[in-house]
Amino acid sequence: MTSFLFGAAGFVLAMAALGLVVILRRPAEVDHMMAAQLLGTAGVAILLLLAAATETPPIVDVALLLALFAAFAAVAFVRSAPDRESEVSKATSDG
Amino acid sequence: MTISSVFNIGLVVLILGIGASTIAAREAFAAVIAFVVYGLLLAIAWVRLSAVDVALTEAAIGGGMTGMLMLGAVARLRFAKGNDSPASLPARLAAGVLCAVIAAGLATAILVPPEVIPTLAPAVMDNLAQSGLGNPVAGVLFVYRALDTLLEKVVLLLALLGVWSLAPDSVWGGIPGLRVYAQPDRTLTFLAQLLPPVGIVVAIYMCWVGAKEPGGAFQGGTILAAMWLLVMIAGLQSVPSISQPWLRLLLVIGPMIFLAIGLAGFVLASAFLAYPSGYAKALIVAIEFALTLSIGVALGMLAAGPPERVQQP
Amino acid sequence: MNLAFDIFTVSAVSAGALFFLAGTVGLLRFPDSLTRLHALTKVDNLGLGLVVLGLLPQANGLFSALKLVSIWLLVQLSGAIITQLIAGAVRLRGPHG
Amino acid sequence: MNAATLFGLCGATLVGFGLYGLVTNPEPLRKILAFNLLGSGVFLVFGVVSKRAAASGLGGDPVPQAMVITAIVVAFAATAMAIALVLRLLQETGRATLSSDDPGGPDTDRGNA
Repeated sequence: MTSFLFGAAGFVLAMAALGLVVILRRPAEVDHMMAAQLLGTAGVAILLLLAAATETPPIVDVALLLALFAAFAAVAFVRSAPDRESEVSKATSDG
Repeated sequence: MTISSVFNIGLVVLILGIGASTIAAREAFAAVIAFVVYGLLLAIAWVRLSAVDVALTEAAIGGGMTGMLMLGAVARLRFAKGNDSPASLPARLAAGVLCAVIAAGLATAILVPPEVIPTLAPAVMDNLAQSGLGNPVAGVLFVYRALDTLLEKVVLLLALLGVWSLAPDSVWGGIPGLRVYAQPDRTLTFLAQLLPPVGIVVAIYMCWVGAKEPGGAFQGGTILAAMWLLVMIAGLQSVPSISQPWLRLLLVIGPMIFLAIGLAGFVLASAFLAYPSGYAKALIVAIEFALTLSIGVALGMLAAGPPERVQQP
Repeated sequence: MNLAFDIFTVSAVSAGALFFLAGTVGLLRFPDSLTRLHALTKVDNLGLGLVVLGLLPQANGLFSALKLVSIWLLVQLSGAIITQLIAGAVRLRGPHG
Repeated sequence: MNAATLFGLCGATLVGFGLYGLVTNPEPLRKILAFNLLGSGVFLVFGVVSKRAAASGLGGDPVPQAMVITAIVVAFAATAMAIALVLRLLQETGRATLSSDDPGGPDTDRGNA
């Protein structure tokens, strides 16, 4: 059972890695914003599988925090990439 | 080769790849996003090193808070291109060789472990029972190295003072220039109403469970800070001006209680920061709760940045 | 009984892993940001749900099982809202912004 | 190779990456980022020290772990301070650069006005 759970965690990690490479290589910034989302689900799945595989229940808490902060990071991503017109007008108006 | 070491190797390769892309990325925005991903991945690495307490801290601070801080800076620096020219190719090569030498030196130190590996783990475990705690890391933080932990809170406050002192004189005591959404966004408002209650429960749980299992004031405080920032970013709560008395009280209450209990140790126990026997756990839990609040407010204000405008009357 | 639990775990976790595979294929193959977002969130959340379902029999005690389910609910809810936010950014900036 | 050594080598490589980025990248924000990468590499090496010293039924020595937790929080405080400095530099000079040459840029006297 342990090695099956490890294998499943490794498989999900490989999928997440592939997804991350694809996302981070695309030129559009909106694609980059999906990275936190991807780790929010795949990272949680990996951690839950590891918690079961190593029989260490506190790892579930790490998964909980990862879910929470992935959402927080995603908000920060969207916030820091606003529409361009308002940014330009702001940059020229203050000073 | 067992399946768990295959997992470890895959994780290390991914971490190194993402780490390299934070350095190599052309755009600062892409680099910071890669850094957030890197922080979240590093939490998994800490789990593999059996350091769940560190994993919690890394997921919260390395992934969430540092990322949010840097993304705010990226948004501001986006149109302020400095006219720096990148280093020339020979300089890059020389730097690369030098860095490779340093990394190789560190790697050698890791590959050749000392004959007798120094450890304080048995000493910690022998004395942990006296403190009434079940989590050895919390034991180290609040019993054996309590002075470090206390001073670290002071460092947080000093850093905050440093950030605040960067404000121009005219806006001292004003409102931090945290970027908030100008027009209310209904989706974000919903998230900012949904997530904080969950986060506060998790923060209290972290703080409470920290005595027995991985968790504690740092992790709880970081969650509180993140939830507070989320509420402020969504515009549900205005950013407080830094001269608010309640804000300053919350900032110092944790270190003050810690210090007071530490000084009481002179009278009630034998030394500074010594806990009277039998009350150690209760006192530590009290300190942790106060610290959670103070850390939360300090981290939130650090992320919000120096004051930039004065309060409108 | 234990064997039945283990078979359940293996099948549910495998199905979950398959959904993660499908999500990544979608990320690779779909033509624009909005459809990729769709693949990422819907499919991966289902994958996580199946993994959680599969791990339920392995959890020791009702409390741990409840915690697993609530983590899934948290990811589900926050994921849905975050997707909405990113989609809003796509609409504002165009698919190549 | 056991897990501790593997992650130790990962930490050593990250220190190398971080140092390289710190030295070669001219943008201040990227330097801060690289410094954080360097720091996390050092923390990982510390984690290896902890993992190797596992005893008394623990997964690792709690003393280095406690120190790393402290270090992560302090590193965050330092990062916040550094970013505030860069933003203040931008406010004062209109540019965010560490190079001292080229004082006559088009918008150097913007901030003090």
